Amino acid sequence: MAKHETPLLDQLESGPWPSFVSDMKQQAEVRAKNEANTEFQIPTDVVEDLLGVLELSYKHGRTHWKHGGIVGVFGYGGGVIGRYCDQPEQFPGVAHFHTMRVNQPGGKFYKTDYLRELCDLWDFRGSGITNMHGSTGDIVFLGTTTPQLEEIFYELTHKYNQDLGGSGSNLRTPADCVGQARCEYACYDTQDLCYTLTQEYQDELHRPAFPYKFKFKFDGCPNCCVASIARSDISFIGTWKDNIRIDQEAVQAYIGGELAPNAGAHSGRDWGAFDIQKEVIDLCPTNCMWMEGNTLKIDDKECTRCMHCINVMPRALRIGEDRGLSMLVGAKAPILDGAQMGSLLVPFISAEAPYDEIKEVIESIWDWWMEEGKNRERLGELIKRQGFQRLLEATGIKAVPQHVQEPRHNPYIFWKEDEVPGGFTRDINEFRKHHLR
Amino acid sequence: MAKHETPLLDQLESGPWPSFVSDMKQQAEVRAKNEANTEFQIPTDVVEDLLGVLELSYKHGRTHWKHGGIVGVFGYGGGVIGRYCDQPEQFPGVAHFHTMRVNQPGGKFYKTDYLRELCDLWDFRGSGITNMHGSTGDIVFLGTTTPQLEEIFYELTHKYNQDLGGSGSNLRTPADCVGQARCEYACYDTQDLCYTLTQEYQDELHRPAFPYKFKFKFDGCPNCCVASIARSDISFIGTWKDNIRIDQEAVQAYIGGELAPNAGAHSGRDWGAFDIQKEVIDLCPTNCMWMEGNTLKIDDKECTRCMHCINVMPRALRIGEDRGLSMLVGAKAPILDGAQMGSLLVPFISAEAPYDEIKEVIESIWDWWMEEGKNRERLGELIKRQGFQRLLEATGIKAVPQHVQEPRHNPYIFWKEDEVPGGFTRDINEFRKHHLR
Amino acid sequence: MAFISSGYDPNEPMKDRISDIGPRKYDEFYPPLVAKNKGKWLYHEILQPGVLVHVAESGDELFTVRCGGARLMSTAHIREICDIAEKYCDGYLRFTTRNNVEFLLDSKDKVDALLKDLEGRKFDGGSYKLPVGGTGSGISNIVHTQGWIHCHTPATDASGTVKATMDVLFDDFKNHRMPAHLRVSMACCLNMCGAVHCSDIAILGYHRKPPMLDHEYLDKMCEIPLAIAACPTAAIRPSKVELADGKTVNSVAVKEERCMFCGNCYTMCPSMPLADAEGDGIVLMVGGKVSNRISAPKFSKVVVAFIPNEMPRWPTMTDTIKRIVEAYSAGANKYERLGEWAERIGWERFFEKCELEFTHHLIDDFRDPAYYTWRQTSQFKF
Amino acid sequence: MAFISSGYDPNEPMKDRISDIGPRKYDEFYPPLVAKNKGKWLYHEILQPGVLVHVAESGDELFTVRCGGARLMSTAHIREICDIAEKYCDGYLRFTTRNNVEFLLDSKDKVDALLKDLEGRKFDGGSYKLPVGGTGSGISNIVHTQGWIHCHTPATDASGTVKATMDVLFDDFKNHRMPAHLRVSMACCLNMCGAVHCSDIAILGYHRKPPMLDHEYLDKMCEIPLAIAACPTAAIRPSKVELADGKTVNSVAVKEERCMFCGNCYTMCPSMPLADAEGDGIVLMVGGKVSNRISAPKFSKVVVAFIPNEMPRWPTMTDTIKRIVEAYSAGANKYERLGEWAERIGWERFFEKCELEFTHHLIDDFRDPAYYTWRQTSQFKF
Ligand code: SRM
Ligand code: SRM
Ligand code: SRM
Ligand code: SRM
Ligand code: SF4
Ligand code: SF4
Ligand code: SF4
Ligand code: SF4
Ligand code: SF4
Ligand code: SF4
Ligand code: SF4
Ligand code: SF4
Repeated sequence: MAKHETPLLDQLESGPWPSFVSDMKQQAEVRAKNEANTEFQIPTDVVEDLLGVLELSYKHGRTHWKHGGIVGVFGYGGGVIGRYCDQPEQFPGVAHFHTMRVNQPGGKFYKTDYLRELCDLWDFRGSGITNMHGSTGDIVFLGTTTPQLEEIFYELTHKYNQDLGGSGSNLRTPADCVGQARCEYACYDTQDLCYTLTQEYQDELHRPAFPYKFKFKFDGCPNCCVASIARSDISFIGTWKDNIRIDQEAVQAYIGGELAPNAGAHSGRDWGAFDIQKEVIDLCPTNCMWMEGNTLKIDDKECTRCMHCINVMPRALRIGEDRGLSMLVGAKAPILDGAQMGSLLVPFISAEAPYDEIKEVIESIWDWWMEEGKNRERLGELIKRQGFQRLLEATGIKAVPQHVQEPRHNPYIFWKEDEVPGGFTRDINEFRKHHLR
Repeated sequence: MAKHETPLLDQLESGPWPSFVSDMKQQAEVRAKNEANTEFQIPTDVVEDLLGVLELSYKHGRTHWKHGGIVGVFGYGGGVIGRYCDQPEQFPGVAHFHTMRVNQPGGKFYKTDYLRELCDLWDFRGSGITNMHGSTGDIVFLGTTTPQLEEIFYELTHKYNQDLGGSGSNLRTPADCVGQARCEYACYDTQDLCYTLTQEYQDELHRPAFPYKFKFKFDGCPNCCVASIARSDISFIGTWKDNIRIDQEAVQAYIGGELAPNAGAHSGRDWGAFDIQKEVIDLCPTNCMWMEGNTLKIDDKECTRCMHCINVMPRALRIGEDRGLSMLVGAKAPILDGAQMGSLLVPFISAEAPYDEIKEVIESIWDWWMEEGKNRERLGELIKRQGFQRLLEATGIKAVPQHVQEPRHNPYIFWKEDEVPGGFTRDINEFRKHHLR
Repeated sequence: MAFISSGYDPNEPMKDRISDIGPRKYDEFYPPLVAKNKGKWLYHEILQPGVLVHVAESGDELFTVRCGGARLMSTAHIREICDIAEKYCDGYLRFTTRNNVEFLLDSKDKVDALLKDLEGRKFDGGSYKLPVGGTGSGISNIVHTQGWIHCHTPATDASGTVKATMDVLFDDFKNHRMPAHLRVSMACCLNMCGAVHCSDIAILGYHRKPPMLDHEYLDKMCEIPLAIAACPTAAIRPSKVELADGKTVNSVAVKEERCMFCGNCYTMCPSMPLADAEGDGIVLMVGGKVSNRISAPKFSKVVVAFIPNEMPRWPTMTDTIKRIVEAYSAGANKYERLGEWAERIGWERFFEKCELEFTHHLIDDFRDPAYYTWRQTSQFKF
Repeated sequence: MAFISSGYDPNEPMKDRISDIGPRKYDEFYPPLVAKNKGKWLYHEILQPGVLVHVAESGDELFTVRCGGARLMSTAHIREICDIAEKYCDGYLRFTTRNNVEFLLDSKDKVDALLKDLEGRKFDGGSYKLPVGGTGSGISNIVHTQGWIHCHTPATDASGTVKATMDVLFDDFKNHRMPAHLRVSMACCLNMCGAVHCSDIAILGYHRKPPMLDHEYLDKMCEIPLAIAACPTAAIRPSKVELADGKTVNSVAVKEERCMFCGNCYTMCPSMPLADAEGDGIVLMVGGKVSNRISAPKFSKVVVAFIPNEMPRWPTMTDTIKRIVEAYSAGANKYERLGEWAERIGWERFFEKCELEFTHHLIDDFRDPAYYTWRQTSQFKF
C-alpha cells in the first residue's frame, strides 16, 4: 500500500482526461517492483514522496518547495533548476528535487529508440518523472539529486550526443513549429533555422552573459503554431512577398460543396452550406478579394497575409513563392512592466542557409541590449524604456510605416540638435534686443 | 497712408477667403476717420500698431508679445488675459493689449441691437478688434489698456447686464451646441443646462479655487457638434434609452430616391443611387439593422446610438423618447501628460431642470479633485494618476462594464486588505512551522 | 483723449458692484420661430452648400444661411453683419461652434435675396466678406487660436496659416464633394487651444529648440520650483550660474536631450523663451474626429514632423494639406472620415497615397502607451 | 543503492568534457515520408477529430493521430507510447506545441487499428491514457506550468486545475463544434510560464497578500537592493527592524497598498514569501489569441478577478469556464475566436451572456496605458 495517504489527489484519478496522479502511482509501483533491476541512484520511493508532498500542498493550499537553490553542471550557467523540499524529514525522497532541461529535437520529432534511452537514463539517475515538454520547449527531467547532475550530463553528452537546454540569463532553448516537415503553409524551414541558430549560439545558451533571459521561436507562417509572437524576444514568422496561388477549379469544388471548408475543422456542427462570400471574402481583413463570375480574384498588393482564406480553402489557395520571414521583437510575459507581444522590426528578410543576414540583425540587437539593458530587463522593456527609434539605430534599420500600427498621436517629438538648423545654443542677449523683458 | 509698411501682411489680402488683414485695415481707417466721433479711451492708432507688430512677427518668425501679466478686475480671478508688447516704443498703441473674455449667450444666438451695444462699448474703450468667438466659446475683446478693464466691466454689468467669462484656475465659460433650438437630434436642452450650471457655479467661474482650469461642454447628441468629448473636463452628451422611431414610408422614400440621403450633405458628387444596405445597414457599427421585406428593422437593444442611420435618413429615423445624457470626464489637450478624450463615467442620467442629480455628480467630482489634485493637474490627469476606481469611489458610482472599452489585460489587481479574508498581517513563524527555510 | 469714467470708483471698488450675473439668457435672442418650435424640429435639409432649412412639427420652416469668416473680426465688420441681419432676418443671427456666421430667416425668398447680397460683399483687398458654405460633406471654417496676434508662446501664426489654407481649400468650403465632413483645425503651440488633437487635419505650431535661459533675471521673474515642476520630462533642474560680471545667481539647467519643446516651462517662467525663427514651424496631424458616428472619436496622428514657417503664405504646408485632401477625396468611401479611411487602407498605404515621407519622428516614443502604436502582428502591406 | 559513476571525474571536471553540442539534429528523427516530402506538402484534411492526413505533391499521404495527455509523464507512460509507436508507426512520433502526442503513420488502415487500440488504454483510476482529439475547431490540450509539483512561487496547482478543467471540457477535445479554435492555458503565478496572456481562456494563479517579511533572515538570505529593485511598483524600501530579542537587523518594509502581489520580490528574495491559503487562488482571463488570422493577436482580458483554491477539483472555476465556453459556442460566428466575439458584441454583453459579475477589479489601473482601456465614446449598450 502507498507510503502516504493521498485522499485529495485520489479524487483526481476519476474523469476521462489522463490522470497525472494515476500515472505517478503507476510509476511509483514500477519503481517499487523494479522488474528491470535498475540500480536507482536516487531514492526508490521518490515518486511516493512526490505524491506525499503534493497531497500536503493540496491540504495547505500552498507549495512545499523551497526557493530555488543554485546548482548546475560545471561550466554551464543554465540547464538545471535547483529545488529543495521544505519538509525534508517527512519526504526524504524529494529532499533534493532538481530539474534538468534537455534540449528537445526540432519539431519535437522522435524515434522510440532514442526516447527509450532517455527513459533508461532518467529511471536510473532520476525520478522517472518528466514533462513532455516544458513551456519553452525542453524535455524536462523532473527531480534528481545534486550528485546526479554531473553524471546525467556526462552520460547525455557522451552516450547520447545530447546537450542541455537553457535557463538563467541565457539564450533559452529555441523552439519551432512542425513547419515544412508536415505543413503546407510553411514559408521557410523552421527546423533548420532553429537548429542552425541553436548551434551557432551554444555559448550564449549555456553561459550567462545577458541582462536576462532571451528567447527565439520559429513559426513557419502567420498562424503562429508555436506562439512565437507571444513569448519570444525574437519571433521569426514566415511570410511571402508575391501572390497567393489560386486553383480556380478547387475554388469551385469548395463552392460546390465537394471539399469541406477549413479541411474539416468545423465538422462538429452543421453550419449550413459553404458560402464563399460570407466565409471568406467578407472576412478578409483587407477586403482585397472578390468573385468575378466564377473566378476568385485577390488584389495581392493589399493582402496582409493573414492566412484566413488559405486556411479555409487549403486545396484552392497556396502561399506565395517568394518567401522569407518577418522578425518581431520584445514579446514577454507580464513581469515586470506588463506583457508584450512581438513588435515588427524586420518586415521581410530572406531565410536561406546560412542565414547570415538574420544573424547580423540578432547580433546587433544583442550588442545594444547587452550595452544598455539593466539587470533583469527584457529586450521588450528596454525598447519601451529607450524608444523604438533607439532599436532602429542599433540595428541600422530605416524607419518605415510598417513599423507602426499608427503614427504617434502625441506631437512630443524629441528633435536632436543636429537635426535642427542653427543647433540649440542661442544668445539670450541677442534675443532680448528684439524682445524686451 | 498706413502708419507701418506691411508688405508681408499685404500678401494675405488676396485670395477668396475673408482676409483678417483687410478687415483690420478697414478698422484702422474707421478709427482714423472716426465718423461716430467716439472719444476713444485707448490710442486711436491701436489697430495700425497691431498690424505693425504683427508684420514684425512675420519678418522675425517670432511673437512680439511678452509673457502674460497678471491684470484683472476687482474680486474676480479670471476673465482677463494680460498682454504687453515687447517693442512698446515702436508700437505704443499696443504697449498694453489685454483681452477680456465676455461670456457668450447660449447657442451663440444674438440679436443685432445687443451686438451693436457691444461694438459701441468696444470701440469706445478698446481696440474694436474681437474674436467671434474664442475656442472655449467666449466673445473675446482683443486689446485694451489696464485702466479700461474696470470701466469695461462696470459698463458690461451695469448697462448691459453681461458678465465676464472664465480664465485661470477656474471653471471656464461653459459652451453648448445649438441643440433643441434648431436641431432635431437634440436629446436634451443644451442651452438650458448650460445656462443653469453657468449661473449655479458663478463663484467657481470667477474665483480661482481649483487646482487648474475646468471645462463643461454640452452636446445634444453623439454627433458632438461642440466637440465636448475632446475638450471638456466634463462632457455632457445627449442620448436615449428606448427605440429609434422609424417611419417606414420615409424609409421607402429614401430607397426610392425621392429623399436625398443625409439631408443632401453629399450633393457635391454623384455617388450613384442610394443603397440602404451598403450605406446604412452595412455601416451600422453594431450590425443591429436589417430589412425584412420592405420594413427596416432595428434591434435597439444592440444599438449604441452612434447616430449614423439617423444622420443618413433624418426624415425616416428619429431619436428615442426616453432621453437623457451621458457624462464623460477628463478630456484635455496634450499638456502635460498627453491628450485625453472624455471617459464615460455616467452612462445615463436624466436631464430635467433643476438638474439636481447632475449637480451632485459634478460636486462630488470637484470635492475629490480639489482634495487630491496637484497644482496644474487636470481632472483627467488625476484620474490617470490615481486610477478610475478612485473616481468611482469619490462619486459613489458602481463599476459597470460600460465604463470600459475592454477589461484590463494586466492582472495587476491592487486588492485592499479588507477585501481579502484574514487580512494582510500574518505570522512568519507560524508559516515557517510548515515551511522550513 | 480725455478719460471718461463708467461710474466705477477706484477708491470704492465695491460701491454698487454688480458681479456673478453670468451671460445674457439664451432665450432673449431666439428668433420667434426658434422660440416657438424649440425641441419640436422634425428634420432638416441642406438646400445647397451653406443653406439649410429646418422643418418643425408645426410645419414652420427655418432657413439658415451659413457664412465663413475670419473669427478675428473688427466691430466694423460686425456692424456690417448686423446691417445684413436687420435687413433680412429681423436682426437675428448666430455664430457656429466653428466661427461661422448663421443668418436665420423665416422664408425662402428672403434666402435668395440674401445670397445675392452676400455674393457682392468684398473687402478692398478683393476677398469675400461673407462667403456662403461650410455645410455637409465639405470643408468648413478652421477652428484656430491667437498666434502672433496676441499670444506669448506661439510657434507660428494662426490667422495667417488659416487664411492661406482656406484660400487653397476655398472651393470645398462651397461644395459637398468630400466623402464626409473634413474638419481642419489650427493651434499655434502644443497647448492646443482648440481641438486640434481630434481633427481630420490639424495644423500645429511647434518649437524645436529648448528654452533659452535668461539667468540674470530668471530667479527674479520666476518661481524656480514651479518651472521645474512644469516639465513633463523632468529635463529641468536647479543650478547656480556665474554671470559675466562674476556674480552667481540661482537659476536652472535644462537637459537638452530630454526636452521635447512643449513650452510648459515658459508658461511658468518668462525667462525661458523657446521661440526661434529656424526652430519653430508646423507639425501636421491627420485622422482625428470627435463625433461618435460609426467609429469612436479618434486622436489625430502626426504625419509630417516639421514644415518651416514660410511667411506670409506657408506654401509647403498648404501644398501638403491639399495633397492629403485630394488623396482622401479620391480614396475614401462615402461617409468615411479621413481617419477611418487611413485605418481601412492601412497607414503604410496612407503615406504612399499622400506622397508623404515616413520618418523616425513619427514613431511614438512618449511613455508606456507608445508600445501600443507599434505593430504587434505579422499583418502589413508591402 | 551504490553510487555508479558515469565516468565523470569530480577532480578533473574538464577531462574529456563534451559540451556545446546542442540538441540532436531534427532530421535524425524524421519518418521516411517526412524526409521525402518535406517542404512539398500540398494540403491536409482532418478526417475526424484527432486524425489528420497530409498529402504531398508526390501523392504520398502522411496520417497523424493526435492524442491528449498530461504533459507530466512518467517513463512508464513514455515507454507505453513507444510500444504503440513501434507497433503502428515504425517507431516514429512527435509531440505538439500543446503537449499532445502525435503518432505518424503511412497508411489509412493502420490508423483504424491504432484508434481501436488507443480507445482501450486506460489508467487503473479509469481515465484514458491517450484520448484522440485536439484538432480543428475544438478544445485542445491545456498548455500549463509546474504548480505545486515543482515550483516555489505558485498561487495554485497546475496539473490539478488542468485535469479538473479538461475533464469538464473533454467532449470538446474530441469534437469540432466550436466556432473556431479555443485554446485554454494555465499558469500558476504571474510569471506566466506559457502564453496565458494571449489565450482564449487563461487560468492564472494569483496571490492576494503582500509578502511576509522574515526579518531575522532577510539580510542573510537576500541581496536587499535586488529585492527593492525587483518591485515594479516601488513598494519596497530598506528598513531597520528590531527583533524580539532586541537585536536590530537590516531588512525591508513593504507599502502594502502599493503591492499588487506579483511575487517578483520573492523571486529575488526567499525571505519574502507570499503564499497563503486564503489569499491565493485563480484569476480567469479570456479573449486572447496569438494567430494573425483575420485579426491581430490579442491579449487576454481579466474577467473574473478571483476564485478561491478549491482542492482537489476547483468546481467554481470549472463551472465558470464551462459557462464561458457554452456562451461563446452559442453566440459566436463560424471562424470567430472568443476575443473577436466579445469585441463584436461588446464586453458589456459578454458579461451578460456569460453571467459574470463585473467588479471594479476588472478596470485597468496599472500605469498610463490604463486610460486606453476606459471608454472614450458615447457608444455603449445598455
Ligand atoms: C519549467 C517552466 C514551466 C513549465 O512547467 O514548463 C518554467 C519554470 C519557471 N520559470 Fe518560466 N518556465 C518555463 C517557461 C516560461 C515561459 C514560456 C516560454 O518560454 O515560452 C515564460 C513566458 C515567456 C517569457 O519568457 O516571457 C516564462 C516566464 C517566466 C518568468 C517571467 C519572465 C518575464 O520576463 O516576464 C519568470 C520569472 C523570472 O525569470 O524570474 C520565470 C521563472 C521561472 C522559474 C525559474 C521560477 C523562478 O521564479 O525562478 C520556474 C522554475 C519552476 C521549476 O521549479 O521548475 N518564467 N517561463 C518552463 C521552462 C521549461 C522549458 O525549458 O521548456
Ligand atoms: C483665447 C484662447 C485661444 C483662442 O484664440 O481662442 C486661449 C488662449 C490661451 N490659452 Fe488656451 N485658449 C483658449 C481655449 C483653449 C482650449 C479650447 C477649449 O477650451 O475648448 C484648450 C484645449 C482644451 C483644454 O482645456 O484642454 C486650451 C488649452 C490651453 C492650455 C493647455 C491646458 C491643458 O491642460 O492641456 C494652456 C496652457 C496653460 O493652461 O497653461 C492654455 C493657455 C492659454 C493662454 C492663457 C496662454 C498661456 O500659456 O497662459 C492663451 C492666452 C492667449 C492670449 O494671449 O490671448 N490653453 N485653451 C481660447 C480661450 C478663448 C475663450 O475663452 O473662448
Ligand atoms: C451649426 C453646428 C452646431 C453649432 O452649435 O454651431 C452644427 C450643426 C449641424 N451638425 Fe454638426 N454642427 C456643428 C459642428 C460640428 C462639429 C464640431 C466641429 O467640427 O468642431 C462636429 C464634430 C466633427 C468631428 O467629428 O470632427 C459635428 C459633427 C456632426 C455630425 C457627424 C459627422 C460625421 O460624419 O462624423 C453630424 C451628422 C451629419 O453631418 O449628418 C452633424 C450634423 C449637424 C446638423 C445636420 C444637425 C441638424 O440636424 O441640424 C447641423 C447642420 C449640419 C451641417 O452643417 O451640414 N454634425 N458638427 C456646428 C457648425 C460648425 C460649422 O460652422 O461648420
Ligand atoms: C501540431 C501543431 C504545430 C506543432 O508544431 O505542434 C499545429 C498544427 C496545425 N495547425 Fe496550428 N498547430 C499547433 C498549434 C497552434 C497554436 C499554438 C497554441 O495553440 O498554443 C496556434 C495559435 C492559437 C491561437 O491563436 O491562440 C495555432 C493556430 C493555428 C491556426 C489559426 C487558428 C485561428 O483561427 O486563429 C491554424 C489555421 C486553421 O486552423 O485553419 C492552424 C493550422 C494548423 C494546421 C492545419 C497546419 C497544417 O496545415 O498542418 C495543423 C493541424 C491543425 C489542427 O490541429 O487542426 N494553426 N496552432 C500544434 C498543435 C497544438 C495542439 O496539440 O493542439
Ligand atoms: S505555424 Fe504555419 S507553418 Fe507552422 S505549423 Fe502552423 S500553420 Fe504550419
Ligand atoms: S490572406 Fe488574409 S488578407 Fe490576404 S487575401 Fe487571404 S484573407 Fe485576405
Ligand atoms: S450635437 Fe447633436 S444635437 Fe447638438 S447640434 Fe449637433 S447634431 Fe444637433
Ligand atoms: S444609431 Fe448607429 S448603432 Fe444604432 S442602429 Fe443606427 S447605425 Fe446602428
Ligand atoms: S495654442 Fe498656444 S500659442 Fe496658441 S493661443 Fe493657445 S497657448 Fe497661445
Ligand atoms: S520645453 Fe517642455 S520639455 Fe522642454 S524643458 Fe520646457 S517644459 Fe521641459
Ligand atoms: S508560472 Fe510561476 S509558479 Fe508556475 S512554474 Fe512559472 S514561475 Fe513557477
Ligand atoms: S509582490 Fe510585487 S508588488 Fe508586491 S512588494 Fe513584491 S515585488 Fe512589489
